[in-house]
Amino acid sequence: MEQITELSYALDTFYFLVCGALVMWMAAGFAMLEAGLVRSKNTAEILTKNIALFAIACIMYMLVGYNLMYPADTITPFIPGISLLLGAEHDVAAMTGDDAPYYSARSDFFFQVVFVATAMSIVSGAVAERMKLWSFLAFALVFTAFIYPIQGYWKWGGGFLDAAGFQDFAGSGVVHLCGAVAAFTGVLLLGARKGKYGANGSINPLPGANMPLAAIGTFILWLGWFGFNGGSQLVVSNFTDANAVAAIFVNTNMAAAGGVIAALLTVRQIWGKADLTMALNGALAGLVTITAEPLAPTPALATLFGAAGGVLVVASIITLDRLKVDDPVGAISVHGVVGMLGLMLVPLTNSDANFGTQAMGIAAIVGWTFVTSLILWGLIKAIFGLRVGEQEEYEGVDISECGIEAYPEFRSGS
Amino acid sequence: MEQITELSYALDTFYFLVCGALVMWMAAGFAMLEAGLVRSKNTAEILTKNIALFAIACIMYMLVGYNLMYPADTITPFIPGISLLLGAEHDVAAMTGDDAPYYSARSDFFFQVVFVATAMSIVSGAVAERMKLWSFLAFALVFTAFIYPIQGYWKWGGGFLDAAGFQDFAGSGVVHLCGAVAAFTGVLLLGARKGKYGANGSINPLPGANMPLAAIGTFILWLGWFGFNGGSQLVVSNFTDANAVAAIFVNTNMAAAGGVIAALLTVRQIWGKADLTMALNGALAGLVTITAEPLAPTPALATLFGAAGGVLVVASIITLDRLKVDDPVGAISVHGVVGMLGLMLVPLTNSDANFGTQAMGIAAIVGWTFVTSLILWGLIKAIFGLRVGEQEEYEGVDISECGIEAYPEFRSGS
Amino acid sequence: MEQITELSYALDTFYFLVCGALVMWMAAGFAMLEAGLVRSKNTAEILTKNIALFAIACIMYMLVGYNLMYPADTITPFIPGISLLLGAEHDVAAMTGDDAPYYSARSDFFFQVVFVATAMSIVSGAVAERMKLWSFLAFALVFTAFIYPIQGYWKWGGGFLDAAGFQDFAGSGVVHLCGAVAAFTGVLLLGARKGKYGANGSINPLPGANMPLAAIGTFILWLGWFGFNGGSQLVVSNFTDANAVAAIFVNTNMAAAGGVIAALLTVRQIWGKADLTMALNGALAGLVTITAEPLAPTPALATLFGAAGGVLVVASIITLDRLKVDDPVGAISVHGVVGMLGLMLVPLTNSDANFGTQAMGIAAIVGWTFVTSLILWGLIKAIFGLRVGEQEEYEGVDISECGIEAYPEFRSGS
Amino acid sequence: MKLVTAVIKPFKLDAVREALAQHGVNGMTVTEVKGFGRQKGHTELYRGAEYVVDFIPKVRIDIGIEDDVLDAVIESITTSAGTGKIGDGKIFVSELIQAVRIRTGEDGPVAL
Amino acid sequence: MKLVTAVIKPFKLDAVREALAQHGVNGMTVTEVKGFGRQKGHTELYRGAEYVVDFIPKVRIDIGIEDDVLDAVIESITTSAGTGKIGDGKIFVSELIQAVRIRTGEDGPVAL
Amino acid sequence: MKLVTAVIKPFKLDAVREALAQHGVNGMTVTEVKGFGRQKGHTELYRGAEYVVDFIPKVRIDIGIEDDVLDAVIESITTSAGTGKIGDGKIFVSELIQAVRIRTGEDGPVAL
Ligand SMILES: Nc1ncnc2c1ncn2[C@@H]1O[C@H](COP(=O)(O)OP(=O)(O)O)[C@@H](O)[C@H]1O
Ligand SMILES: Nc1ncnc2c1ncn2[C@@H]1O[C@H](COP(=O)(O)OP(=O)(O)O)[C@@H](O)[C@H]1O
Ligand SMILES: Nc1ncnc2c1ncn2[C@@H]1O[C@H](COP(=O)(O)OP(=O)(O)O)[C@@H](O)[C@H]1O
Repeated sequence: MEQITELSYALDTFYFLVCGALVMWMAAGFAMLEAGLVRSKNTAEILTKNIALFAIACIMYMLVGYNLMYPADTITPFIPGISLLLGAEHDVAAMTGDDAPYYSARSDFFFQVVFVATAMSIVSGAVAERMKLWSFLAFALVFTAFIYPIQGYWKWGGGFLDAAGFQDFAGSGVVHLCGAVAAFTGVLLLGARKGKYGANGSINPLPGANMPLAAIGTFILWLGWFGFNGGSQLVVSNFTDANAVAAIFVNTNMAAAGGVIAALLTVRQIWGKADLTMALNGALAGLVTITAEPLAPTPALATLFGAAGGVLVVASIITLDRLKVDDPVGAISVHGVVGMLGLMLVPLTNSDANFGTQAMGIAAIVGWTFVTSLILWGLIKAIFGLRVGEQEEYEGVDISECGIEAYPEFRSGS
Repeated sequence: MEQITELSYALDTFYFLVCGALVMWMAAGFAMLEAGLVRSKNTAEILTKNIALFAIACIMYMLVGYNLMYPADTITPFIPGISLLLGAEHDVAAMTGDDAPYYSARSDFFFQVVFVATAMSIVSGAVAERMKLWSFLAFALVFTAFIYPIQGYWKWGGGFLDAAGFQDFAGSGVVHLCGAVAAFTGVLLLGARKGKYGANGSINPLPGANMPLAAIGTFILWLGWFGFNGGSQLVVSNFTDANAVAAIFVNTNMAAAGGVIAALLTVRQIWGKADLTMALNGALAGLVTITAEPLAPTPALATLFGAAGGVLVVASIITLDRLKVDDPVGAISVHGVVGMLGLMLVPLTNSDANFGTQAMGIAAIVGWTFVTSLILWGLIKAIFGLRVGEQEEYEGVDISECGIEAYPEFRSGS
Repeated sequence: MEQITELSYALDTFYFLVCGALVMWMAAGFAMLEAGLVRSKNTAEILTKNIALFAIACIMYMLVGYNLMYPADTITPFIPGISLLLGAEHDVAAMTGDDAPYYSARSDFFFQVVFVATAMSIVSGAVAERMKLWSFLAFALVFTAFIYPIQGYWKWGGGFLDAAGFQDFAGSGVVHLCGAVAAFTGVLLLGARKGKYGANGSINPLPGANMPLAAIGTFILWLGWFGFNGGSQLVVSNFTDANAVAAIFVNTNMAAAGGVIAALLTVRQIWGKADLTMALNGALAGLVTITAEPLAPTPALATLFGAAGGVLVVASIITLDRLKVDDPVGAISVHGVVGMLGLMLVPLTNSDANFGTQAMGIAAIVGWTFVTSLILWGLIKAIFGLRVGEQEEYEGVDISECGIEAYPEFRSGS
Repeated sequence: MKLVTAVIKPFKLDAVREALAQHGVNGMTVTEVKGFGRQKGHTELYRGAEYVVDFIPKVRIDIGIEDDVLDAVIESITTSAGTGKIGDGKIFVSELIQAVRIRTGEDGPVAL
Repeated sequence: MKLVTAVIKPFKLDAVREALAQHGVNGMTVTEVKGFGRQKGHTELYRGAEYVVDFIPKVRIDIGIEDDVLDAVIESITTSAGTGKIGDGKIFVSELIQAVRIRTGEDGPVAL
Repeated sequence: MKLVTAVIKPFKLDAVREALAQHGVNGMTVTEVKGFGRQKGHTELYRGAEYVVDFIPKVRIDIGIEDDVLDAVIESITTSAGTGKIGDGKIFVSELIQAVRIRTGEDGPVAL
């Protein structure tokens, strides 16, 4: 093998690993964001959920999910073949010819596995403060092994959505929308937190306990997103791809910035104040918006797309709250509603995309995830129950599920 | 284009993006440091300022600042030409000849934009706990669009300071000193926090609410600084530059270490205790000191330079406090006073520098930033007011500006 | 020098620096983990210890430790030669021939120095909440200058353990076990925290004050570990090494995942609850386990190895607690007991290793570190004392050692 | 005047406040406390050691009232704070010999 | 002996402590509380929902004193804690039938 | 009935609770407070400025008891909370004119 080919292979592999590590770091971001936005009595449990779901996602995706999403054999464009465990690393013999792999197979797995963990992290926040820990982890098991990989196969594994021309660069649909729909179905079956909606129809805010945690969580996600979108170019080792990766970094950053400002101004317009949690959600909304197509827009356009996401997320959070869909961290709005926006914006800058196919892709992802998740949550509800007891909810799930308090010295009332 | 040239271009672009991402991460560091060093009643607001200023910096620098700092046309060595938005990425046709670009134009923007955000982050800490949120953001708008880029042009954009031989490798002056002077003028017009200085001339500490946040903020900044200084070499793809980048990483780290130890020992000498916040400021002071010239010193010398910064920062914080310049986080000392030290140390190891030119550079940066910032703060004060009302300050700006408490469950008194 | 060689050199240097920066980030992880697991009255002090030990480690290792560990001359395979400060960077003249260096000397120092800091960070947690700050730092001085480097020389510097065929890829022994033994001897001479063990033999939990900090600390360590293990391959710039680094990333991640799940299930089996701190220790245990050999196992095996670590760490923490070895953060179990497990698992997948030599390596590291640390702690005890006064311990070492409270507004009782 | 001190379950605070408002009680001072009583604490688990947390979060309300509303106030708290489950809390009453409004210096019932 | 309980604005604590020192009161116990009264709470905003926070941070001071300084103490608190604005707080006085210093077992006024 | 209010050093709480249990006292309400008294505060240091923190963390225990156990309770607290060092705290006793158990509405000594 030529030294230059090796070097190029090495650079792409290293780039992939660095990007993957950044995406892994997003797990910490979700954990902190959620820990900041729940009440202190539910904090240890949400942390436990976050680290456990990450571990489960890694194991299940290694066992079966990865092969399902990128199958060696496919049964139909809808149904991938199934096989267990990871295959071997590329052999040096394979390193010839035009379609020789240009990065390590293990680095590809690494990059992919942190994506499924991201999708699953979206779910934990929406069902926080009331769902049983072990029921949640049971869902995570099946979601990361089957539900996510199968729809992932449709697009990124070369299934029917890919064939149809559906465009989703880094996963506004495959990752974010899919996670959000799973979260939404969970919330539907679970109901709102006690005290969230008054008998008289009033909406009672249940403020999160720790804003600095929510803020650092958001900054972590923002940083990690460079890996998420930047790595999705898959190659960096030549002139064109290097430029593409750089453009993606810039656009990702600009969209987040646009989201922050738009969300802040929207809130200011309505209430005259600067709601920090909306600014944070605005950043994330900007990021989700651009994820569907972070390469084609100019930086100025990326800022505007992000801003659109920032406005939409505020509207969506308020609307869902009015509809009594109780999502303590806004995950359904940020990743679901805004994820759809991102997908529908693609045709504006990417001529390979069209609105019909984008809508079809959304329908497919939503349909599949909604139905399978609903069945799965339903089964878990029937067998183990989804929700902790009323008394446990009042006292906080930290004590009943984890037997530990997140801030044992500080809390006295609440 | 030759494959090796492409690969080299790709490596440099990737290196630039990784370094830029590390610098972006410094935004989280400033946010946490400041959130830890203010009182809890002002925490949500300082977080809002930090994320919003980052977003504003990105947008304004894209709109106008970047072109101002690195202008296509210059009017004089003092006045850059002006143009809007980002130019196109390098064309493949440009990739020939000796002065062919060796990394992506977008990656350059990305690396530069996080620097302006850093400069702006310096300001927020010094004016914390009493400045109006929207007035601050108005300042950020103009500072990141004009004030910072124009003096940046003087040095890094090839203006008169560069021509004069002023040396500032990674921005002790252009970034840190500039930010600190903007902060200083803000504090001058704003005055001290209520209760900070007693009627009888006493100095009352107003301890920050959360030391772990301050500590993680400092660790984040330390990490991010590898990108800040390491990326400022601009190239890594050959033997000499790779060695240079490695030397910069080592020196950056050693200077921070020297700063910590020197600050701790200084405090111990005076009070017999180990003031954590001074240790943290010592680390940052070490980093600021070495930023003006992180390449030339030996690691041992870098440690000593950092230590000098660590001693100076303690002296400066105490002195400014006595002078009733109320800077809750020590930003003026860390970035301003120590930034000047760093610049004046350059001639000791870099033979291209001399004390006179360094002093001239300092004078130019301080003069420009002082005057423009003073005018700008003054205008904002006249139009919107700079300071929240007395009652709002007592209750905390979280409630009046953000309508949210950072730790709604914990606080009862204070 | 050929351009391709330069590029390869640059890529390896950059990879080394990125990995080193990730390991540096582990310092923040230890600081947060420990700050979360101590009581709030001891939080500022543990943060001070963590940042100061990192600084001391950097300085002492630069002054003498690095040359001791990787000596130019060796006296015997047991005793390295001694010399001060860092040598020069590679000269371009040295860049020829088969054993030409393939990355920058400074990048090597950077990668190594963050390892000694990691070893030292292990100590601070175990002796937390009762050891005098300055006595601890005195230990750090000697440990990072001599104790760690000399045993490091035995393996990684080409000393007798290396010659004997002892296998320790990234330092389950050299780094983690060594740090844990130093911690263990400290705890032996220090005794348990007041109130930890009742007169009647009861074990009283002294819950850590801040679970989100412990969680983010763990996530930081998890992320940093990609650098720790991934960088230990030392090269990435060719097909084989790139694949190796990717495999290491995957295995490192899988082992952590296995550790989380195994620890959670073990705890659940015994108490029916999900002890968050055990899940966090499980992740770290998985990471320590795989560190001795992160390359050879398949991902599935890595998961199982991690799981073994996760079970062992729970058993070890409980056992040490019963033996009245009071380790507030579980450092001795995570890094010491599990470190030994990792070393003994190596022969299962690496045919170059055998159980006898692995056991000998463990004996050498434990013996050396135990004896030298015991003498050192003993000396410090005799001269300065190791433990704060009873009154100071009750009030918390934050006030007596640092004169500052970590959460000055929140604490009223405890 | 009487000082009524009620120790109640935290989530009942709003209900009590609203119930009292109907008796013209529009001032009160609330403290976060921990209670120990018949209601058993819960078991927590920390790093493999189980232990009982005896002290349960409660809220203490202090209310200065005029003598003639005492019975109504007690009745009202009992009703609004009660769940019928153990741990609902206690009401203690003591004599107030003086009450002063700081702002105006007024004293006696008018200060309440 | 009397037990004086004053609920004041938090930032007035030091002023009150200093004022009391002039009457020989050198001991007190302070509690962070929340008060509900005429002073209106503020509106907060959380994720698009506005709500009123009725309970305002206050500080409660408990002071055991000898009978003869009661008036001076009340006067002193009223003056030092007053801002003239709504929400300055209240002083409640009740009878103390016993006071004991734990360290020595002394009781009566000498224990204060 | 009497209301016994003891201000003690925080780490003595468990000892006091256990001592009281021997006198049939099985209920109490605990508050985290800060105390100011003869015991000197400590000096803290923040960013180069030293200052004295006068208020020392203490725990306040409120216990409603029957008249006849008063002496035993005082004795028991004094013994179990005492360290003999300055700052051990105080016990204050006042008259309780009424006590009600919210759950049942029972009043008088049986409600304690
Ligand atoms: N004798 C007492 N003195 C002071 N407070 C008490 C006393 N007994 C109980 N309490 C308070 O009342 C709360 C409820 O009491 P508990 O005995 O648990 O249930 P119940 O009120 O249903 O009898 C306790 O948590 C404690 O705060
Ligand atoms: N009846 C009462 N009983 C107990 N505390 C009261 C009562 N009324 C007021 N307070 C306390 O005094 C504080 C101030 O009272 P408020 O009515 O707001 O203003 P002002 O003292 O100016 O009349 C309240 O926040 C509350 O803590
Ligand atoms: N006059 C008082 N009124 C109310 N509380 C008091 C009074 N004097 C002391 N205290 C409380 O008792 C605690 C201990 O008192 P202090 O004078 O320090 O020591 P000692 O109890 O040994 O005399 C104080 O911290 C304070 O909480």
